[in-house]
Amino acid sequence: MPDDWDNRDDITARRAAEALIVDVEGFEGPLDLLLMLSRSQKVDLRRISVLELAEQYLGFVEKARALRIELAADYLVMAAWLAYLKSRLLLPPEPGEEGPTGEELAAHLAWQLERLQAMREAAARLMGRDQKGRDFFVRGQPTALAVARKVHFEASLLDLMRAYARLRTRDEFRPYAFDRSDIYPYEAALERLATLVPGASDWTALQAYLPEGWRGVAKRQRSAIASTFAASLELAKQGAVELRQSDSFAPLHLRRRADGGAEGR
Amino acid sequence: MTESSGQGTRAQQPRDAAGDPGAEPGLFAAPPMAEQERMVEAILFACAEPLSAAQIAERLPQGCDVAEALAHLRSRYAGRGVTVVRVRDAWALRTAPDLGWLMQSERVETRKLSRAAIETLAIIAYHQPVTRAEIEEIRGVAVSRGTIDQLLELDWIRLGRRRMTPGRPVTFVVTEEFLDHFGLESARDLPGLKELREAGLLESRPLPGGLGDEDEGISEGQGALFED
Amino acid sequence: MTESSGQGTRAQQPRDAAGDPGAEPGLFAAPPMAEQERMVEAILFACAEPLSAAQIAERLPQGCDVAEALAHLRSRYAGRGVTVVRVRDAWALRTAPDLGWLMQSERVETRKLSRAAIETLAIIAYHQPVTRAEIEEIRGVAVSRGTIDQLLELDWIRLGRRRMTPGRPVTFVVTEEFLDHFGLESARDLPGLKELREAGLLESRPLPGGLGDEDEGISEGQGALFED
Repeated sequence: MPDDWDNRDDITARRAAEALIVDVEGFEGPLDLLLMLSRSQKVDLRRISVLELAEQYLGFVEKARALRIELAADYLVMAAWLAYLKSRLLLPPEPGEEGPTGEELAAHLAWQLERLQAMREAAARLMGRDQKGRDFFVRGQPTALAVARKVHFEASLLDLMRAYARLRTRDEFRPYAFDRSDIYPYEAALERLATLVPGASDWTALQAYLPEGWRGVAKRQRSAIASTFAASLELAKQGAVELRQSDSFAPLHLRRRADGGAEGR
Repeated sequence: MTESSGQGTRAQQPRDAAGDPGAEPGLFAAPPMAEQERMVEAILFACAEPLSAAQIAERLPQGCDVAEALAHLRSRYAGRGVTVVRVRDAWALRTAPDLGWLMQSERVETRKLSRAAIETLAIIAYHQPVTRAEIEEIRGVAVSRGTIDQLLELDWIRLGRRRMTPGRPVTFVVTEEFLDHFGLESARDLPGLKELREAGLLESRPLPGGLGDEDEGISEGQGALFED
Repeated sequence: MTESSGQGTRAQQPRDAAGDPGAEPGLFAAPPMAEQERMVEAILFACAEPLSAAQIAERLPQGCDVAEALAHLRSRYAGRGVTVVRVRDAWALRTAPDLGWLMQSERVETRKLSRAAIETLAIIAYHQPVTRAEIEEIRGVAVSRGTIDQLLELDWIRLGRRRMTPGRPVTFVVTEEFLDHFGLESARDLPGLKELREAGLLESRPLPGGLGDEDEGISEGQGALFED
């Protein structure tokens, strides 16, 4: 094909083709280029020779290669497709071959070019119409239609009363939160009890071991008893103390284990 | 387009001649009066400023009689929804003064009062006269100026007497309009807590999520602004 | 937004009567037609944007026949320097296009649109609703983001409904502003639309034997090229 191209005696066509190559940046993609090339056939797009067009395009790509002009990938994709199309157009179809004929593919390409051309013309006609701000005008001093926005606030007596009720009863419904200040931690109880145990040679009520400031106030005392009790169980398990309770719910007593926990229970 | 050629013609030739209408009268014959009137109409319509007769003439082909075209236009628009008015030495198209009300459209939007506003209003109603600090104490959050303003604007609250305490803070009371809106004879008719509870109004306690705090957050520092 | 509430106000009093002209005819009688026409004239004059009949009606006393008033107004302004134009279902006053050259100083210089933008606009107008992939297929080249952005910014195109095909691509359609700008009553009035349609140039024809023209989703970049 390149040879065909070079052998053409139509010098103007060659010049045009070279100009095309130089201008390749100016094309909006391969379809645009094809449309431009198709003009050289000087026929209605409906009667265009797609074969000839394909050859022109492929020649263009060859030429660009020879001139070491880099073409964007989509130009090459189109070239590959056109080469395929050309072979379909030139070679008789294999018997039993599936798919569209070369003519169908060619017709589609011609239709695409025609459509692109039609859209170009439509765009030109559109831009040639009278345009606002150029050919016709809106009122120069539009009185923005004033919109007095009046907001009517709605509130019923019920809303009012509910709001008040909500406010006044807020404290009754304080969400539950752990109040750390009234919690006597188990770790603290264990540490405290462990230090006191060596002196506890006699049975002493568990309550006696509660820390200062944790007696009297019910909430705090309960927490201190619970932690101290848990600590006493831990110490009993370690064999450091013995526990005694005379009856259910009777006071719990504890003392140091005489043998220091050497023997099992 | 028409315009490029049109204006080209215009600018060049006729200006000089316009100054001297007697000269070469036939060469650049002015358009017919009906056309001149149309032109003046379009110019006045499109122009942002009122234009003097001279300014209009400048835009028209030469040989036009602006005064006559204006007179025609004026009578054509007489009594219409749009009229030709004279503004000092200039001319403009304006909507007829008697139709100004059409340009004002009032949109009434119904909106729910914000939670902050309704709570503030409730506190004022139940505790009036009440100071802003007291309202804040009861609500447990600052009361934004916007909230108070809104209630004042709605004419549901007004300023009461200043409290005779240090700083002489203003107090708020509810208005007649408030009583009227909420269908109350007096603020004393508002049910008390016990009655609210009995009426089951307190059971809706756990607030649906999200209902809270809409504008309470905004109420940051501008409390200070309000002190007057 | 505003309409509904606006209607609300108006609705209070007279709408009911309007629906049933027989009822209490004297109470809320609509103004005489000449007056209605004046009112519509004033409203259209005041507003730079096209107004729908409903928007006009909202501003008029109830019982007015906007359509009739508009018809009278249109014929009154026919051939004048200012005319009543229709944009879809809306109406506006515009200077007559043949007088554009008089308004050269009012001309708004618009940014020059690129060829890509103009073609893309035309494709959207003639093929709407159209996906980006379809635009790319027609132009044979990827649509740059700036092109679409520019058209959106001019308010000449907007997003249409998503196409119910895999990937649910967005579509583009032209706006009322586009129609107004190009002096079109509707997209059906686009020049040459009928001929293009008859020539089959507005249909989408898959490439014979092509693989899946369905996936518009993949057609990012030059994949769009002839992919179907």
